[in-house]
Amino acid sequence: MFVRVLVQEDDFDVGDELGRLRSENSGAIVQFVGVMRERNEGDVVQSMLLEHYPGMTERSIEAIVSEAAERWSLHGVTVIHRIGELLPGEQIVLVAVSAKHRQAAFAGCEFIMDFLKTRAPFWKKEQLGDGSSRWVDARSSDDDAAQRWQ
Amino acid sequence: MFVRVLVQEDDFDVGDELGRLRSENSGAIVQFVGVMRERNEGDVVQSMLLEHYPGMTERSIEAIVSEAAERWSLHGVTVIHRIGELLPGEQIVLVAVSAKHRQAAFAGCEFIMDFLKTRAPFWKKEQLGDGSSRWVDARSSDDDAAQRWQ
Amino acid sequence: MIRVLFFAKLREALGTSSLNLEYSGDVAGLKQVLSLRGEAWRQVLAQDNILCAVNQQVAADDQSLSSSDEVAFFPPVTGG
Amino acid sequence: MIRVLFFAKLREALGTSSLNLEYSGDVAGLKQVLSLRGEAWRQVLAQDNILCAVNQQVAADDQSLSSSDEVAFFPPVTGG
Repeated sequence: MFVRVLVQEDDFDVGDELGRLRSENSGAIVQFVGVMRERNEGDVVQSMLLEHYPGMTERSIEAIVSEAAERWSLHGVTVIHRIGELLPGEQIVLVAVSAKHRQAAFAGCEFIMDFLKTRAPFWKKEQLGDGSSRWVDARSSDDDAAQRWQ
Repeated sequence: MFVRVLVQEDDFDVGDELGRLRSENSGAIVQFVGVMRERNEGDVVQSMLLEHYPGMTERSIEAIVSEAAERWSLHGVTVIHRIGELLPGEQIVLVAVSAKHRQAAFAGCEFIMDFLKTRAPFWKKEQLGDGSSRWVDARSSDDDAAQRWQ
Repeated sequence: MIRVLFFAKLREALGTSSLNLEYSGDVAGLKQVLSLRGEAWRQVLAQDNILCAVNQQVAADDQSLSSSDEVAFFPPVTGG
Repeated sequence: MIRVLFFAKLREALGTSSLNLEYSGDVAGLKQVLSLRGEAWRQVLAQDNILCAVNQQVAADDQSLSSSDEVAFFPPVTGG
Protein backbone atom coordinates (compact mmCIF):
# COMPACT_ATOMS: atom_id res chain seq x y z
CA MET A 1 0.00 0.00 0.00
CA PHE A 2 1.18 3.53 -0.87
CA VAL A 3 1.33 5.95 2.10
CA ARG A 4 2.71 9.49 1.96
CA VAL A 5 2.48 11.71 5.05
CA LEU A 6 4.07 15.16 5.00
CA VAL A 7 4.01 18.06 7.44
CA GLN A 8 5.57 21.05 5.75
CA GLU A 9 5.59 24.84 5.33
CA ASP A 10 5.52 24.59 1.53
CA ASP A 11 2.36 24.53 -0.54
CA PHE A 12 1.40 21.35 -2.43
CA ASP A 13 0.10 20.57 -5.93
CA VAL A 14 -3.06 18.43 -6.07
CA GLY A 15 -2.36 17.47 -9.68
CA ASP A 16 1.04 16.01 -8.77
CA GLU A 17 -0.43 14.23 -5.75
CA LEU A 18 -3.25 12.72 -7.84
CA GLY A 19 -0.65 11.49 -10.31
CA ARG A 20 1.15 9.62 -7.50
CA LEU A 21 -2.06 7.79 -6.55
CA ARG A 22 -3.37 6.97 -10.02
CA SER A 23 -3.13 3.36 -11.15
CA GLU A 24 -4.87 0.84 -13.36
CA ASN A 25 -6.18 -0.96 -10.27
CA SER A 26 -7.77 1.97 -8.48
CA GLY A 27 -11.10 3.01 -9.98
CA ALA A 28 -11.65 5.86 -7.54
CA ILE A 29 -9.62 8.70 -6.06
CA VAL A 30 -11.13 11.15 -3.58
CA GLN A 31 -9.22 14.27 -2.58
CA PHE A 32 -10.10 16.68 0.20
CA VAL A 33 -8.45 20.10 0.24
CA GLY A 34 -8.92 22.37 3.25
CA VAL A 35 -8.61 26.06 2.39
CA MET A 36 -8.10 28.99 4.75
CA ARG A 37 -11.22 31.12 4.89
CA GLU A 38 -11.02 34.89 5.18
CA ARG A 39 -13.77 35.05 7.80
CA ASN A 40 -14.11 33.05 11.01
CA GLU A 41 -16.63 33.57 13.81
CA GLY A 42 -17.73 36.74 12.02
CA ASP A 43 -14.28 38.37 11.97
CA VAL A 44 -11.87 39.08 9.13
CA VAL A 45 -8.74 36.97 9.56
CA GLN A 46 -5.55 38.43 8.06
CA SER A 47 -3.32 35.42 8.53
CA MET A 48 -3.08 32.19 10.49
CA LEU A 49 -0.17 30.58 12.29
CA LEU A 50 -0.18 26.79 12.42
CA GLU A 51 1.76 25.20 15.28
CA HIS A 52 2.26 21.45 15.68
CA TYR A 53 4.02 18.82 17.81
CA PRO A 54 6.83 17.51 15.58
CA GLY A 55 7.06 13.75 15.71
CA MET A 56 3.70 13.13 17.35
CA THR A 57 1.95 14.81 14.41
CA GLU A 58 3.36 12.36 11.88
CA ARG A 59 2.79 9.37 14.19
CA SER A 60 -0.83 10.27 14.87
CA ILE A 61 -1.57 10.82 11.17
CA GLU A 62 0.06 7.51 10.27
CA ALA A 63 -2.05 5.73 12.88
CA ILE A 64 -5.25 7.28 11.47
CA VAL A 65 -4.22 6.33 7.94
CA SER A 66 -3.50 2.71 8.96
CA GLU A 67 -6.89 2.40 10.59
CA ALA A 68 -8.67 3.75 7.50
CA ALA A 69 -6.57 1.67 5.09
CA GLU A 70 -7.46 -1.55 6.88
CA ARG A 71 -11.14 -0.71 7.36
CA TRP A 72 -11.79 0.13 3.67
CA SER A 73 -8.99 -1.78 1.88
CA LEU A 74 -7.54 1.46 0.53
CA HIS A 75 -4.87 1.29 -2.18
CA GLY A 76 -3.09 4.56 -1.40
CA VAL A 77 -3.30 7.53 0.97
CA THR A 78 -1.56 10.89 0.87
CA VAL A 79 -1.84 13.39 3.72
CA ILE A 80 -0.07 16.74 3.50
CA HIS A 81 -0.59 19.29 6.27
CA ARG A 82 0.97 22.70 6.15
CA ILE A 83 2.43 24.54 9.16
CA GLY A 84 3.68 28.08 9.73
CA GLU A 85 2.00 31.20 8.41
CA LEU A 86 -0.95 30.91 6.01
CA LEU A 87 -3.03 33.52 4.20
CA PRO A 88 -6.74 33.50 3.28
CA GLY A 89 -7.42 31.39 0.18
CA GLU A 90 -4.30 29.25 0.72
CA GLN A 91 -4.42 25.46 0.92
CA ILE A 92 -4.01 24.08 4.46
CA VAL A 93 -4.39 20.34 4.14
CA LEU A 94 -4.74 17.59 1.55
CA VAL A 95 -6.15 14.13 2.17
CA ALA A 96 -6.15 11.99 -0.97
CA VAL A 97 -7.32 8.38 -1.04
CA SER A 98 -7.41 5.75 -3.78
CA ALA A 99 -9.44 2.54 -3.73
CA LYS A 100 -11.03 0.05 -6.08
CA HIS A 101 -14.49 1.62 -5.77
CA ARG A 102 -15.80 5.04 -4.86
CA GLN A 103 -17.65 4.17 -1.63
CA ALA A 104 -14.38 3.07 0.03
CA ALA A 105 -12.48 6.11 -1.25
CA PHE A 106 -15.13 8.56 0.00
CA ALA A 107 -15.50 6.89 3.41
CA GLY A 108 -11.73 6.55 3.89
CA CYS A 109 -11.08 10.18 3.01
CA GLU A 110 -13.83 11.51 5.27
CA PHE A 111 -12.73 9.24 8.15
CA ILE A 112 -9.13 10.47 7.90
CA MET A 113 -10.24 14.12 7.85
CA ASP A 114 -12.54 13.65 10.85
CA PHE A 115 -9.76 12.10 12.96
CA LEU A 116 -7.09 14.49 11.69
CA LYS A 117 -9.30 17.29 13.06
CA THR A 118 -9.69 15.68 16.47
CA ARG A 119 -6.45 13.72 17.05
CA ALA A 120 -3.51 15.22 15.17
CA PRO A 121 -1.65 17.79 17.33
CA PHE A 122 -2.03 20.99 15.30
CA TRP A 123 -3.16 24.34 16.69
CA LYS A 124 -4.29 27.42 14.78
CA LYS A 125 -3.75 31.02 15.87
CA GLU A 126 -5.56 33.74 13.98
CA GLN A 127 -4.22 37.23 13.36
CA LEU A 128 -7.24 39.55 13.06
CA GLY A 129 -7.72 42.74 11.08
CA ASP A 130 -7.60 44.93 14.23
CA GLY A 131 -4.10 43.72 15.13
CA SER A 132 -5.21 41.28 17.84
CA SER A 133 -4.67 37.54 17.73
CA ARG A 134 -6.49 34.52 19.16
CA TRP A 135 -6.16 30.76 19.37
CA VAL A 136 -8.91 28.93 17.51
CA ASP A 137 -11.16 26.88 19.81
CA ALA A 138 -11.84 23.22 19.14
CA ARG A 139 -15.37 22.64 17.79
CA SER A 140 -17.72 20.12 19.33
CA SER A 141 -19.11 19.43 15.83
CA ASP A 142 -15.70 17.97 14.94
CA ASP A 143 -15.88 15.62 17.94
CA ASP A 144 -19.37 14.58 16.82
CA ALA A 145 -18.09 13.91 13.28
CA ALA A 146 -15.32 11.63 14.59
CA GLN A 147 -17.72 9.94 17.02
CA ARG A 148 -20.00 8.59 14.30
CA TRP A 149 -17.31 6.18 13.01
CA GLN A 150 -17.22 4.22 16.30
CA MET B 1 -22.77 29.95 -7.67
CA PHE B 2 -20.05 28.59 -9.96
CA VAL B 3 -21.13 25.67 -12.19
CA ARG B 4 -18.98 24.08 -14.88
CA VAL B 5 -20.28 21.01 -16.76
CA LEU B 6 -18.25 19.56 -19.62
CA VAL B 7 -18.63 16.41 -21.72
CA GLN B 8 -15.49 16.02 -23.79
CA GLU B 9 -13.00 13.63 -25.38
CA ASP B 10 -10.03 15.50 -23.94
CA ASP B 11 -8.42 14.70 -20.62
CA PHE B 12 -8.69 17.20 -17.73
CA ASP B 13 -6.26 18.60 -15.16
CA VAL B 14 -7.43 18.35 -11.54
CA GLY B 15 -4.97 21.06 -10.48
CA ASP B 16 -6.48 23.57 -12.90
CA GLU B 17 -9.99 22.58 -11.87
CA LEU B 18 -9.20 22.95 -8.18
CA GLY B 19 -7.80 26.42 -8.93
CA ARG B 20 -11.12 27.43 -10.50
CA LEU B 21 -13.02 26.44 -7.33
CA ARG B 22 -10.66 27.86 -4.71
CA SER B 23 -11.76 30.99 -2.90
CA GLU B 24 -11.40 32.74 0.44
CA ASN B 25 -14.98 31.83 1.30
CA SER B 26 -14.83 28.09 0.67
CA GLY B 27 -13.08 26.18 3.44
CA ALA B 28 -13.50 22.79 1.77
CA ILE B 29 -13.06 21.31 -1.68
CA VAL B 30 -13.76 17.64 -2.39
CA GLN B 31 -12.77 16.11 -5.72
CA PHE B 32 -13.72 12.70 -7.01
CA VAL B 33 -11.79 11.26 -9.96
CA GLY B 34 -13.00 8.07 -11.62
CA VAL B 35 -10.20 6.09 -13.26
CA MET B 36 -10.50 3.30 -15.81
CA ARG B 37 -9.48 0.00 -14.25
CA GLU B 38 -7.58 -2.61 -16.22
CA ARG B 39 -9.70 -5.48 -14.90
CA ASN B 40 -13.48 -5.74 -14.78
CA GLU B 41 -15.55 -8.80 -13.90
CA GLY B 42 -12.31 -10.79 -13.83
CA ASP B 43 -11.27 -9.95 -17.41
CA VAL B 44 -8.47 -7.77 -18.74
CA VAL B 45 -9.95 -4.74 -20.52
CA GLN B 46 -7.84 -3.26 -23.31
CA SER B 47 -9.87 -0.14 -23.93
CA MET B 48 -13.28 1.31 -23.31
CA LEU B 49 -15.63 3.24 -25.57
CA LEU B 50 -17.89 5.77 -23.88
CA GLU B 51 -21.08 6.66 -25.74
CA HIS B 52 -23.54 9.33 -24.58
CA TYR B 53 -26.73 11.17 -25.56
CA PRO B 54 -25.57 14.66 -26.50
CA GLY B 55 -27.80 17.33 -25.03
CA MET B 56 -29.58 15.10 -22.53
CA THR B 57 -26.25 14.31 -20.87
CA GLU B 58 -25.51 17.95 -20.06
CA ARG B 59 -29.12 18.62 -19.01
CA SER B 60 -29.25 15.66 -16.65
CA ILE B 61 -25.90 16.54 -15.05
CA GLU B 62 -26.99 20.15 -14.59
CA ALA B 63 -30.21 18.98 -12.91
CA ILE B 64 -28.25 16.76 -10.50
CA VAL B 65 -25.83 19.62 -9.75
CA SER B 66 -28.71 22.04 -9.04
CA GLU B 67 -30.31 19.60 -6.64
CA ALA B 68 -27.03 19.07 -4.74
CA ALA B 69 -26.18 22.78 -4.72
CA GLU B 70 -29.48 23.67 -3.14
CA ARG B 71 -29.49 20.82 -0.63
CA TRP B 72 -25.99 21.54 0.74
CA SER B 73 -25.53 25.26 -0.09
CA LEU B 74 -22.56 24.47 -2.30
CA HIS B 75 -20.36 27.32 -3.53
CA GLY B 76 -19.11 25.72 -6.74
CA VAL B 77 -19.39 22.47 -8.71
CA THR B 78 -17.37 21.19 -11.65
CA VAL B 79 -18.33 18.02 -13.52
CA ILE B 80 -16.20 16.82 -16.43
CA HIS B 81 -17.06 13.50 -18.08
CA ARG B 82 -15.00 12.10 -20.90
CA ILE B 83 -16.39 10.29 -23.93
CA GLY B 84 -14.85 8.30 -26.77
CA GLU B 85 -12.03 5.80 -26.35
CA LEU B 86 -10.29 5.44 -22.98
CA LEU B 87 -7.37 3.29 -21.86
CA PRO B 88 -6.69 1.62 -18.48
CA GLY B 89 -5.34 4.11 -15.92
CA GLU B 90 -6.93 7.09 -17.70
CA GLN B 91 -9.24 9.55 -15.96
CA ILE B 92 -12.93 9.10 -16.85
CA VAL B 93 -14.79 11.61 -14.72
CA LEU B 94 -14.21 14.49 -12.31
CA VAL B 95 -16.72 15.78 -9.77
CA ALA B 96 -15.34 18.69 -7.75
CA VAL B 97 -17.35 20.54 -5.11
CA SER B 98 -16.57 23.54 -2.93
CA ALA B 99 -18.47 24.59 0.19
CA LYS B 100 -17.98 26.48 3.44
CA HIS B 101 -17.43 23.30 5.48
CA ARG B 102 -16.27 19.78 4.68
CA GLN B 103 -19.46 17.87 5.52
CA ALA B 104 -21.37 19.71 2.78
CA ALA B 105 -18.56 19.28 0.25
CA PHE B 106 -18.27 15.52 0.91
CA ALA B 107 -22.02 14.91 0.82
CA GLY B 108 -22.54 17.06 -2.28
CA CYS B 109 -19.74 15.33 -4.19
CA GLU B 110 -20.93 11.83 -3.29
CA PHE B 111 -24.55 12.69 -4.13
CA ILE B 112 -23.58 14.00 -7.56
CA MET B 113 -21.50 10.87 -8.30
CA ASP B 114 -24.29 8.55 -7.18
CA PHE B 115 -26.84 10.21 -9.48
CA LEU B 116 -24.39 10.65 -12.34
CA LYS B 117 -23.99 6.86 -12.26
CA THR B 118 -27.72 6.19 -12.37
CA ARG B 119 -29.23 9.10 -14.33
CA ALA B 120 -26.78 10.60 -16.82
CA PRO B 121 -27.06 8.89 -20.24
CA PHE B 122 -23.58 7.40 -20.70
CA TRP B 123 -22.86 3.82 -21.77
CA LYS B 124 -19.56 1.94 -21.59
CA LYS B 125 -18.43 -0.71 -24.03
CA GLU B 126 -15.36 -2.75 -23.16
CA GLN B 127 -12.83 -4.12 -25.64
CA LEU B 128 -11.34 -7.27 -24.11
CA GLY B 129 -7.93 -8.83 -24.51
CA ASP B 130 -9.28 -11.70 -26.66
CA GLY B 131 -10.64 -9.30 -29.29
CA SER B 132 -14.27 -9.50 -28.17
CA SER B 133 -16.28 -6.57 -26.87
CA ARG B 134 -19.21 -6.19 -24.48
CA TRP B 135 -21.50 -3.52 -23.09
CA VAL B 136 -21.07 -2.96 -19.37
CA ASP B 137 -24.17 -3.87 -17.37
CA ALA B 138 -25.70 -1.42 -14.91
CA ARG B 139 -25.00 -2.40 -11.28
CA SER B 140 -27.74 -2.70 -8.69
CA SER B 141 -25.25 -1.42 -6.07
CA ASP B 142 -25.28 1.92 -7.93
CA ASP B 143 -29.07 2.05 -7.71
CA ASP B 144 -28.83 1.33 -3.98
CA ALA B 145 -26.26 4.12 -3.55
CA ALA B 146 -28.57 6.65 -5.22
CA GLN B 147 -31.58 5.35 -3.29
CA ARG B 148 -30.14 6.24 0.12
CA TRP B 149 -30.38 10.00 -0.57
CA GLN B 150 -34.20 9.90 -0.85
CA MET C 1 -43.01 14.05 -37.51
CA ILE C 2 -41.35 12.77 -34.37
CA ARG C 3 -37.68 11.90 -34.20
CA VAL C 4 -36.68 8.63 -32.54
CA LEU C 5 -33.15 7.92 -31.27
CA PHE C 6 -31.52 4.67 -30.12
CA PHE C 7 -28.37 4.35 -28.05
CA ALA C 8 -25.72 1.82 -27.06
CA LYS C 9 -26.79 -1.84 -27.05
CA LEU C 10 -30.19 -0.92 -28.56
CA ARG C 11 -28.63 1.05 -31.39
CA GLU C 12 -26.40 -1.91 -32.22
CA ALA C 13 -29.17 -4.52 -32.02
CA LEU C 14 -31.43 -2.47 -34.31
CA GLY C 15 -28.68 -1.26 -36.61
CA THR C 16 -30.33 2.15 -36.33
CA SER C 17 -29.30 5.29 -34.50
CA SER C 18 -32.25 7.48 -35.49
CA LEU C 19 -35.39 7.62 -37.62
CA ASN C 20 -38.25 10.03 -38.27
CA LEU C 21 -41.89 9.02 -38.44
CA GLU C 22 -45.44 10.33 -38.36
CA TYR C 23 -47.03 9.24 -35.11
CA SER C 24 -49.49 10.47 -32.55
CA GLY C 25 -50.24 8.64 -29.31
CA ASP C 26 -48.26 7.68 -26.24
CA VAL C 27 -44.86 6.03 -25.72
CA ALA C 28 -46.36 2.55 -25.31
CA GLY C 29 -48.13 2.93 -28.66
CA LEU C 30 -44.92 4.09 -30.33
CA LYS C 31 -43.18 0.94 -29.08
CA GLN C 32 -45.96 -1.18 -30.66
CA VAL C 33 -45.64 0.63 -33.97
CA LEU C 34 -41.85 0.21 -33.97
CA SER C 35 -42.16 -3.48 -33.01
CA LEU C 36 -43.86 -4.12 -36.36
CA ARG C 37 -40.59 -3.34 -38.14
CA GLY C 38 -39.29 -6.88 -37.55
CA GLU C 39 -38.29 -9.54 -35.06
CA ALA C 40 -35.22 -7.69 -33.74
CA TRP C 41 -37.39 -4.63 -33.07
CA ARG C 42 -40.08 -6.67 -31.34
CA GLN C 43 -37.54 -8.35 -29.05
CA VAL C 44 -35.57 -5.22 -28.18
CA LEU C 45 -38.64 -3.12 -27.40
CA ALA C 46 -40.18 -5.89 -25.28
CA GLN C 47 -37.26 -5.78 -22.80
CA ASP C 48 -38.60 -4.46 -19.53
CA ASN C 49 -35.46 -2.53 -18.56
CA ILE C 50 -35.27 -0.24 -21.56
CA LEU C 51 -35.60 3.44 -20.76
CA CYS C 52 -37.33 6.18 -22.70
CA ALA C 53 -36.71 9.92 -22.75
CA VAL C 54 -38.97 12.47 -24.39
CA ASN C 55 -37.29 15.75 -25.26
CA GLN C 56 -34.32 14.62 -23.17
CA GLN C 57 -36.33 14.00 -19.99
CA VAL C 58 -36.99 10.46 -18.73
CA ALA C 59 -40.58 9.52 -19.63
CA ALA C 60 -43.05 6.77 -18.73
CA ASP C 61 -44.99 4.54 -21.13
CA ASP C 62 -48.16 6.62 -20.81
CA GLN C 63 -46.56 9.92 -21.83
CA SER C 64 -48.25 11.29 -24.92
CA LEU C 65 -46.18 12.51 -27.82
CA SER C 66 -46.70 15.51 -30.06
CA SER C 67 -45.28 16.44 -33.40
CA SER C 68 -41.59 17.45 -33.37
CA ASP C 69 -40.90 15.60 -30.09
CA GLU C 70 -37.53 13.88 -29.74
CA VAL C 71 -37.96 10.37 -28.31
CA ALA C 72 -35.01 8.24 -27.24
CA PHE C 73 -34.77 4.58 -26.21
CA PHE C 74 -31.73 3.26 -24.35
CA PRO C 75 -30.54 0.66 -21.82
CA PRO C 76 -29.77 1.44 -18.13
CA VAL C 77 -26.93 3.95 -17.96
CA THR C 78 -23.36 2.98 -17.02
CA GLY C 79 -21.33 6.19 -16.90
CA GLY C 80 -19.25 7.70 -14.11
CA MET D 1 15.14 13.10 33.95
CA ILE D 2 11.86 13.47 32.09
CA ARG D 3 11.32 16.06 29.41
CA VAL D 4 8.12 18.13 29.51
CA LEU D 5 6.77 20.04 26.51
CA PHE D 6 4.02 22.65 26.26
CA PHE D 7 2.21 23.72 23.11
CA ALA D 8 0.03 26.52 21.75
CA LYS D 9 -2.09 28.41 24.31
CA LEU D 10 -0.39 26.55 27.21
CA ARG D 11 3.09 27.38 25.95
CA GLU D 12 2.14 31.04 25.74
CA ALA D 13 0.44 31.18 29.16
CA LEU D 14 3.43 29.54 30.86
CA GLY D 15 6.10 31.31 28.81
CA THR D 16 7.74 27.89 28.52
CA SER D 17 8.03 25.49 25.62
CA SER D 18 10.01 22.76 27.40
CA LEU D 19 11.76 21.86 30.63
CA ASN D 20 13.60 18.87 32.12
CA LEU D 21 13.07 17.59 35.62
CA GLU D 22 13.66 14.65 37.92
CA TYR D 23 10.32 12.99 38.64
CA SER D 24 8.84 9.62 39.25
CA GLY D 25 5.13 8.98 39.62
CA ASP D 26 2.09 9.36 37.38
CA VAL D 27 0.83 12.17 35.15
CA ALA D 28 -1.51 13.53 37.84
CA GLY D 29 1.41 13.79 40.27
CA LEU D 30 3.53 15.57 37.66
CA LYS D 31 0.77 18.16 37.23
CA GLN D 32 0.81 18.76 40.99
CA VAL D 33 4.57 19.21 41.03
CA LEU D 34 4.42 21.64 38.09
CA SER D 35 1.53 23.57 39.71
CA LEU D 36 3.87 24.58 42.52
CA ARG D 37 5.88 26.68 40.07
CA GLY D 38 3.44 29.58 40.40
CA GLU D 39 -0.09 30.85 39.98
CA ALA D 40 -0.07 30.72 36.15
CA TRP D 41 1.04 27.07 36.30
CA ARG D 42 -1.60 26.20 38.88
CA GLN D 43 -4.37 27.74 36.79
CA VAL D 44 -3.28 26.30 33.45
CA LEU D 45 -2.79 22.75 34.75
CA ALA D 46 -6.14 22.84 36.59
CA GLN D 47 -8.06 23.27 33.30
CA ASP D 48 -10.04 20.13 32.70
CA ASN D 49 -9.69 20.12 28.90
CA ILE D 50 -5.89 20.02 28.71
CA LEU D 51 -4.50 16.94 27.04
CA CYS D 52 -1.40 14.96 27.86
CA ALA D 53 0.79 12.75 25.67
CA VAL D 54 3.53 10.46 26.93
CA ASN D 55 6.12 9.56 24.33
CA GLN D 56 3.83 11.06 21.68
CA GLN D 57 0.81 8.91 22.57
CA VAL D 58 -2.25 10.39 24.30
CA ALA D 59 -2.13 9.43 27.98
CA ALA D 60 -4.48 9.52 30.98
CA ASP D 61 -3.80 11.06 34.41
CA ASP D 62 -2.97 7.70 35.96
CA GLN D 63 -0.23 6.78 33.48
CA SER D 64 3.05 6.28 35.31
CA LEU D 65 6.20 7.94 34.00
CA SER D 66 9.70 6.60 33.82
CA SER D 67 13.02 8.28 33.35
CA SER D 68 13.66 9.67 29.85
CA ASP D 69 9.94 9.84 29.02
CA GLU D 70 8.76 12.75 26.90
CA VAL D 71 5.59 14.26 28.37
CA ALA D 72 3.57 16.93 26.54
CA PHE D 73 0.66 19.09 27.67
CA PHE D 74 -1.54 20.88 25.13
CA PRO D 75 -5.06 22.20 24.48
CA PRO D 76 -7.65 20.43 22.27
CA VAL D 77 -6.31 20.23 18.71
CA THR D 78 -7.56 22.48 15.91
CA GLY D 79 -5.78 21.37 12.74
CA GLY D 80 -7.19 20.23 9.41
